[in-house]
Amino acid sequence: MSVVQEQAEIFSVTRAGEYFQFTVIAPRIAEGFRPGHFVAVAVGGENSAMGLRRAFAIAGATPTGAFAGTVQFVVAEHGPGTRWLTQRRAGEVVDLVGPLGTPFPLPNGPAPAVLVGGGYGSAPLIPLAHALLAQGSPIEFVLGAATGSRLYGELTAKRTAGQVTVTTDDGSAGERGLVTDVLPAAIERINAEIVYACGPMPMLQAVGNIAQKHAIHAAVAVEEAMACGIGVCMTCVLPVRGDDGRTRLVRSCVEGPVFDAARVRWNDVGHLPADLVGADAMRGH
Amino acid sequence: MSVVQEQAEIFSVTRAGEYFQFTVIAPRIAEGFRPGHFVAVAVGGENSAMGLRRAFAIAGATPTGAFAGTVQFVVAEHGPGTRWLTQRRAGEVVDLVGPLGTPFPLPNGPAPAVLVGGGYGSAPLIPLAHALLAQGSPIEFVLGAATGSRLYGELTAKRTAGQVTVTTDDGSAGERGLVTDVLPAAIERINAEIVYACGPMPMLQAVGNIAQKHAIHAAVAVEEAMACGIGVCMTCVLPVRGDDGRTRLVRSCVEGPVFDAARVRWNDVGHLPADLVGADAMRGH
Amino acid sequence: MDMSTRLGTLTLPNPVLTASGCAAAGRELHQFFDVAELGAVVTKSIMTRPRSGRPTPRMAETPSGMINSIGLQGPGINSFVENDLAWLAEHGARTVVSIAGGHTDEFVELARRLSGHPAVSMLEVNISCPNVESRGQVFACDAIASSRVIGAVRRAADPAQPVFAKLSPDVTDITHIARACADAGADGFSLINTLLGMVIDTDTMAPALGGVTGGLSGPAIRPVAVRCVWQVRQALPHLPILGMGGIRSGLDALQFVLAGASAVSVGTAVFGDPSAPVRVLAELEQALAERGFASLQDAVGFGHLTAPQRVGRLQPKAAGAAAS
Amino acid sequence: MDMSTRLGTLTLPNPVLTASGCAAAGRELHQFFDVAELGAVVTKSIMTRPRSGRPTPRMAETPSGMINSIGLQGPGINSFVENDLAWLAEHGARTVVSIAGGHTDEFVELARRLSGHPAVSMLEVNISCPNVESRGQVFACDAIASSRVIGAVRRAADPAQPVFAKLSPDVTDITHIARACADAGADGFSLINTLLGMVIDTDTMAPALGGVTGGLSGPAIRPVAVRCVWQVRQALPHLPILGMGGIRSGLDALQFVLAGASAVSVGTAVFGDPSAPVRVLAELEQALAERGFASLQDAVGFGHLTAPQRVGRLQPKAAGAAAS
Ligand SMILES: Cc1cc2nc3c(=O)[nH]c(=O)nc-3n(C[C@H](O)[C@H](O)[C@H](O)COP(=O)(O)OP(=O)(O)OC[C@H]3O[C@@H](n4cnc5c(N)ncnc54)[C@H](O)[C@@H]3O)c2cc1C
Ligand SMILES: Cc1cc2nc3c(=O)[nH]c(=O)nc-3n(C[C@H](O)[C@H](O)[C@H](O)COP(=O)(O)OP(=O)(O)OC[C@H]3O[C@@H](n4cnc5c(N)ncnc54)[C@H](O)[C@@H]3O)c2cc1C
Ligand SMILES: Cc1cc2nc3c(=O)[nH]c(=O)nc-3n(C[C@H](O)[C@H](O)[C@H](O)COP(=O)(O)O)c2cc1C
Ligand SMILES: Cc1cc2nc3c(=O)[nH]c(=O)nc-3n(C[C@H](O)[C@H](O)[C@H](O)COP(=O)(O)O)c2cc1C
Ligand code: FES
Ligand code: FES
Repeated sequence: MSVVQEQAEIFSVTRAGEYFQFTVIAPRIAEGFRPGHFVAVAVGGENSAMGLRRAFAIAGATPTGAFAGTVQFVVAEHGPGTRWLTQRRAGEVVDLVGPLGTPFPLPNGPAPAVLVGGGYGSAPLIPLAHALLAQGSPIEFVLGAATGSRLYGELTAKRTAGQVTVTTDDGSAGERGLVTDVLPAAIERINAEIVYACGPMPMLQAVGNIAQKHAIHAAVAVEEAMACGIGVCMTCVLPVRGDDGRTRLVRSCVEGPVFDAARVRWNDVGHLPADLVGADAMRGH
Repeated sequence: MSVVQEQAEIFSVTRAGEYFQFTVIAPRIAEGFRPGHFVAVAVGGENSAMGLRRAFAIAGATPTGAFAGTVQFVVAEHGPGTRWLTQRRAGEVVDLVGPLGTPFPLPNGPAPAVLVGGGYGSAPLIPLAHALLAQGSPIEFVLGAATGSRLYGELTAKRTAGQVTVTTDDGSAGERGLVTDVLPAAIERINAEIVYACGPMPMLQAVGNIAQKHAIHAAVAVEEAMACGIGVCMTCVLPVRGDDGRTRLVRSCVEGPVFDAARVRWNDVGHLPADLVGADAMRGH
Repeated sequence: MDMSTRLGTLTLPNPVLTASGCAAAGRELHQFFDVAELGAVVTKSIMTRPRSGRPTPRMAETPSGMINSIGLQGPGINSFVENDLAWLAEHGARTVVSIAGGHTDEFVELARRLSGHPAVSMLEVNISCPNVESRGQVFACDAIASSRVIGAVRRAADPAQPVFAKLSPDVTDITHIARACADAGADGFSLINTLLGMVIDTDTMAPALGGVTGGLSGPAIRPVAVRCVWQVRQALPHLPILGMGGIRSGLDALQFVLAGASAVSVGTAVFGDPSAPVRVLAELEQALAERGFASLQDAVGFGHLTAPQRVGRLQPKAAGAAAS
Repeated sequence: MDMSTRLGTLTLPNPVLTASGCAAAGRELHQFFDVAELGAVVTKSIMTRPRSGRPTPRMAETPSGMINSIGLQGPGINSFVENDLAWLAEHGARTVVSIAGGHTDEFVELARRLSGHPAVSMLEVNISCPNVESRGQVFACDAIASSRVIGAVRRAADPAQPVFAKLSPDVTDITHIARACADAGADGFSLINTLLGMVIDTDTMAPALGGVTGGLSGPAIRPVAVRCVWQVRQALPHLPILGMGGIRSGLDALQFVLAGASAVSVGTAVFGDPSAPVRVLAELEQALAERGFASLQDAVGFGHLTAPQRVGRLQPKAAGAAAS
C-alpha cells in the first residue's frame, strides 16, 4: 500500500440523517484501501484560512467493478471545515490524501465479531463487515447515537449482517440507552472472539472494558486532532502500552487510528503519567 | 445618499473580452448611485484568508424600470480576489458596500465633454455619458487599451455617444498608440469644456496635462490600494492641492476617487514632498 | 444579560469598542450603525501637530491579515478637539482618545489639552511609536521609556480619565513592560498593537510598503494577542485589560474575555465588515448567555480559573439561555 | 537556472529544505517525493534522552496558521543516529540535524555525538527552548544565553559542519540576538521559529492546548518572518540565512530570497500539501526565470539593492524565461 494525493471528483453527495455521504473518484486510494483506513481532505479551497486537512474514515471503496475507483466517506457537520465540505456538489473536485493509518486487524480465519459504531463511527465498520463476512466470520452490529438522526448505516448494516441492535440516548430509535448496555448480550449471542468499535473515546474505553471482561480482543478506532495525518508532526498522540509493557505516546495517524483497546491508557489521555517513556525528560521544561 | 451593505444576488455574469460583467441585485445601492461611485465587494467567502474588500467602479445602475434595483460592475482578473469573483455564477450572493466615493462632477448645464477610458476604466464612463447626454451635453469617447481584448465598452459607447475613437498599444484594434495621441483632436472636434477620465495613473496624468494645455477641466478617477473603502483607515491617500493651495494627503475613497487632475501632484504620489501639510512633523520618525 | 464593564473608574454599558486607527473618529462608521451603541469609540492616535503620515503604498494584504504603515497621519490635537471630539460628543458617543508622541513632553501636552474635556472618557496611550530622543526606538519596547511616558501622562491627565497603556507584542516579555507601566500608574492596558511585519512585492521585487516595514493586524495575529492578554492578566490580575488583535466574531471576543480582557476593540475586521463592532457585541452577548453566564463580568478571566473556582460562576444552561 | 546555494561551507544543489518538526526525519514524506531531491531534510529537534513531549491536545488551527505544543517529543540522540540518520543516509538525503537542549552541556553533547558523522551536513541549533538553568527562560530570548550555547556548539562541533542558530521572533530586537550569536561563531541563521501564541477553546472555556501556550506557524506569520530575515540580512550581510515561516508557494519563497535568505524551509505547509517542498522548489525556479535571474544567487538579498545596484543582476526577460 502506498499513500497518494489525488484530486478526486465528487461523484455524489447524499444526505443520511444528519450526515453527508460522499462518493468520490479516487482510484489510487480505492486500490490501497483496507477497512480502518482514513482519508485527509483539504478544505476551504484556494485562499482558505484553513491550512490543515480534515480526516474522515473511509466508509467504502470500490477498486473494481461498477463504480470502480470510488471511495466513500461520511461527513458530520462540526465546524467550518466540515461545513465547507457539506456545501460541495457532485462534479466539484476535492483534494484527498490516503489511504492513511493502520487498518483494522482481521482474524486469521473465521471468528465471530461484534461491530460497535457510535454516530458516524459506524462508517468504517461497513467495509469491515464485508471483509469479515468474506472470511466466513459471523458478525453482529451494535449501533448507537445520541438521537435517531445521528445514527448512521443502520439499513446497510442490516442488509450486510442481518443482526443489528440499535440504541439511542433519547430512545428516539432502537432501545434507549448506550451501546455498552446491549454489547454484552451481543457478544454472548454469537460467542464473539473480537469486538471492533469506532466512536467517541468514552465509548471506546467502555467497549474495551466489556471486551476485557469477556476476555476477548477489542480493536478500536480513535479520533485525535491531527495536523498532518501522515506521521510527521506528532500532534495526534495517545499513551499506548507497547510489547515491552512500557507506555509511549504514539501517533494515532500512522500507528492508529486502530488500536488494541487494552493497550490504550484511556485515563491518561491528555496527561503525562510518570511511567511514560520520556516523561522524566520533561521535568523542568 | 447613504452608504449601505447589501447581500446582492448575482443576476448575471457575462464575458466581454478579458473582462467579466456583473449584474447584481442591490436596490439600495442602485438607488444612491451617481456616476463615479464604486462598490467594495467581499471576496473569498466564509473562512477566506482575504479579509479586505475589493473595489470596483459602478458601470451602471437601474433604480427603476426593467431590471430595477440592479448594479453593474466590470471585473478584470488580477489576483486571488478577482479570480474568486470571476468564478461566481448567477444565483450566488456577494456582499457589497456602496455606493462609495465622490462621483464625477456634472457641469451645471450642457457642456461638451470628452470621456477617456483606459482598459476597464471605461466602465464608469458609460453611466456618466448617459447623465451628460441627459443634460444635453455633446460627448465623445476615447477608449484605449494595451490590446483589443482589453478594451471595454466600445459598442455601448458607440450606441450611447456615436463618436468613439479607439487606440491600442499594439494596434490590434483602432489606431495604434495611446489615448493621449488622439485626445487633443477629440477635444478640439467638439470644443470640449471638460474631460473625464478613468484608467491607469500615468494616463490620468497625461490626460490632465492635455486638458491643462486646452485650458479645460479634467475630472479623473484614480485607483489607489484601499483597505477599508469607507474613509477610516487612511491607506488610500494621494497628494492633492486644496482650495488654500496647500497640498495634503487626502483619502481617495471618500474625497475621491474622482479628482480635479490639476490638483493631484502626480509626480509626488508615493513621496512626501517637503511642502506637504504635516510633512515637517514626520522628521525623526 | 448585564454587559456593562469597567475600565478603571470608567463604566461602560458594554465591552465592545473600536480600535484606534481603524475607525477614524467614528463619523464614517455612523453611516452603518449608531456609534453611541458601542462601549466606546477609540479614536485614531492623535499628536500635537498635523502629520502627513508616510508615503504610499501604505498597506498590503497578507494571509488572514494585513500590514499597514500609515505613520499616524492626522490633523493635530487642535483640529481633533474642534472637529472630531465635538462630533463625537454631539452624537452621544463615549470616547477613548488615543494619544501618541515623539517624546514624553508631547504626550504630556496632549494629556493636558484633553484634561477636563467632558467628551473624553479615557486616554489610551499609544507608546508603540518611535521615541525621537532614543534613535527612534519604540517607547513600548523599553520598560524605562514606557514607564516614563505613562507616569508623566498619569500625572498630567485629568484624574477622572483612566490612562491605559497600549503595549506592543514585539518585546521579549510583555509582562515586564506592563509591570513598569503599572508601577508608573497605568490604570490598565490595551493589548495589543500590531506586530512588526514586512511584505516584499514579488513583481517590483522591493518592499511592498512605502515605509518598508509595517504593522501586522487581523485574525492572523489573534493567537499572539490572546497570549499577551493571558500573560498580563496572570501577572497583574488587578488591572483591567482592553483586548484586541484579530477579533472578527463574538466567539473571538469571548476568547479575549476568558483570557482576562474586560473589554475588546474591533479593528481590522471593520475594513471587511463596517458593522463588525455591533455584530460582535450581539454575538458576544449570545455566546455568554449560551454558556450560562449571568453577566459579562463573570466571564472576565474565567479561562484562568481552576475547576473548583469555576463552580458558581455559571448558571444552569437553560436559565442562562433564557436570560439572553 | 543554477539553483545551487551555499550555507556557510555547505553547498546544496537547491535552496528548498524541510523545516524542523514538520517533516519528522524524512521517511513519511518519502512516500510523496524523493527526499534526495530537496536541498536538504531538516530533522525534528533532537535531544540527548527520549522525551515524551507535552500532553495532548497539542495543536489548534488558527486563521491561516496553527499553534502547536509538541514539547520536543523524540527518541533521544542514540535512537536518532541509529534509525533516522541511517535511513536518511541510505536514501541519499542531505541532512541538517536540529539539536535542542535544556542547558549548554546538552547542546555540546549532541554536537560531539554528531561530529564526524558523514550523514550530517549541518547543525541547526534550536535555541527556542527553555533553559532549565534560568527558570525556563528560552535561550533565544537572551543574548548571553544564546551566544553561550552557540559558542559552545561551534567549538564542539565538527568544523566541516556549519552551525546555524535558529532564532525566535519573540524578542525586542532580533538583530541583537543575531549579533551575539555571530560573535560567538554562528555560521548563519535559521529564521524564524514559531511565535508564542494561545487559543482559548470557547466550548471548554479553557486553553485549547495541553501546554497552555504554543508556537504559532503558517502563512499568518509570514510577514513577521520576512521582516526578521530582512533585518538580520541588513545587520549582518555576510552571514547566510535559512528563511522560514509560512512558505506555501514559490512566490512566498521568493519573498524570503529577496529579503536575504540563501535557502528556505517549508514547514506547516507540508501538513496541507505533503509535496509542498518539491512544488515550492519548482515554482521558485520558474519565478526566478520569469524575472530574468540567471541564478538563485543573483536573487539573494535583491530586495535590498538600490535601483543602480540592480542593473546587471537581471537578464532581459525573454532570455530569462527561455532559460527556465
Ligand atoms: C482518524 C479520524 C477519522 C475521522 N472520521 C470521521 C468521519 O468519518 N466522519 C466525520 O464526520 N468526522 C470524522 N472525523 C472527525 C473530523 O475529522 C472532524 O470532525 C473535522 O476535522 C472537524 O473539522 P471542522 O473544521 O469542521 O471543525 P473544527 O472544530 O473547526 O476544526 C478545527 C481543527 O480541529 C480538528 N478537529 C476538530 N474536531 C476533530 C475531531 N473530532 N477529530 C479530529 N480532529 C478534529 C480539525 O481537523 C481542525 O484541524 C475523524 C477524525 C479522525 C482523526
Ligand atoms: C476606486 C477603485 C475602482 C476600481 N474599479 C475597478 C473596476 O471597475 N474593475 C476592475 O477590474 N478593477 C477595479 N479596481 C481595481 C481592483 O480593485 C483590483 O484589481 C482588485 O482589488 C485586485 O484584487 P486581487 O485580489 O485580484 O489582487 P491582489 O493584487 O492580490 O490584491 C491584493 C490587495 O491589493 C489591493 N489591490 C491590488 N490591486 C489594486 C488596484 N489596482 N487598485 C486598488 N487596490 C488594489 C486589493 O484590493 C487587495 O487588498 C478598482 C480599484 C479602485 C480603488
Ligand atoms: C490601518 C491601521 C491603523 C492603525 N492605527 C493605529 C493608531 O493610530 N494607534 C494605535 O494605537 N493603533 C493603531 N492600529 C492598531 C490597532 O488599533 C490594533 O491595535 C491592531 O490593529 C490589532 O487589532 P486588529 O487585528 O483588530 O486590527 C492601527 C491598525 C491598523 C490596521
Ligand atoms: C508541529 C511543529 C513542530 C515543530 N517542531 C520544531 C522543532 O522541533 N524544532 C524547531 O526548531 N522548530 C520546530 N518547529 C518550527 C518550524 O521548524 C518553523 O520554524 C516554524 O513552524 C515556521 O515555519 P512554517 O510556518 O513554515 O511552519 C515546529 C513547527 C511545527 C508547526
Ligand atoms: S497527525 Fe501529524 S503525526 Fe499524526
Ligand atoms: S481606503 Fe480606508 S481611508 Fe480610504
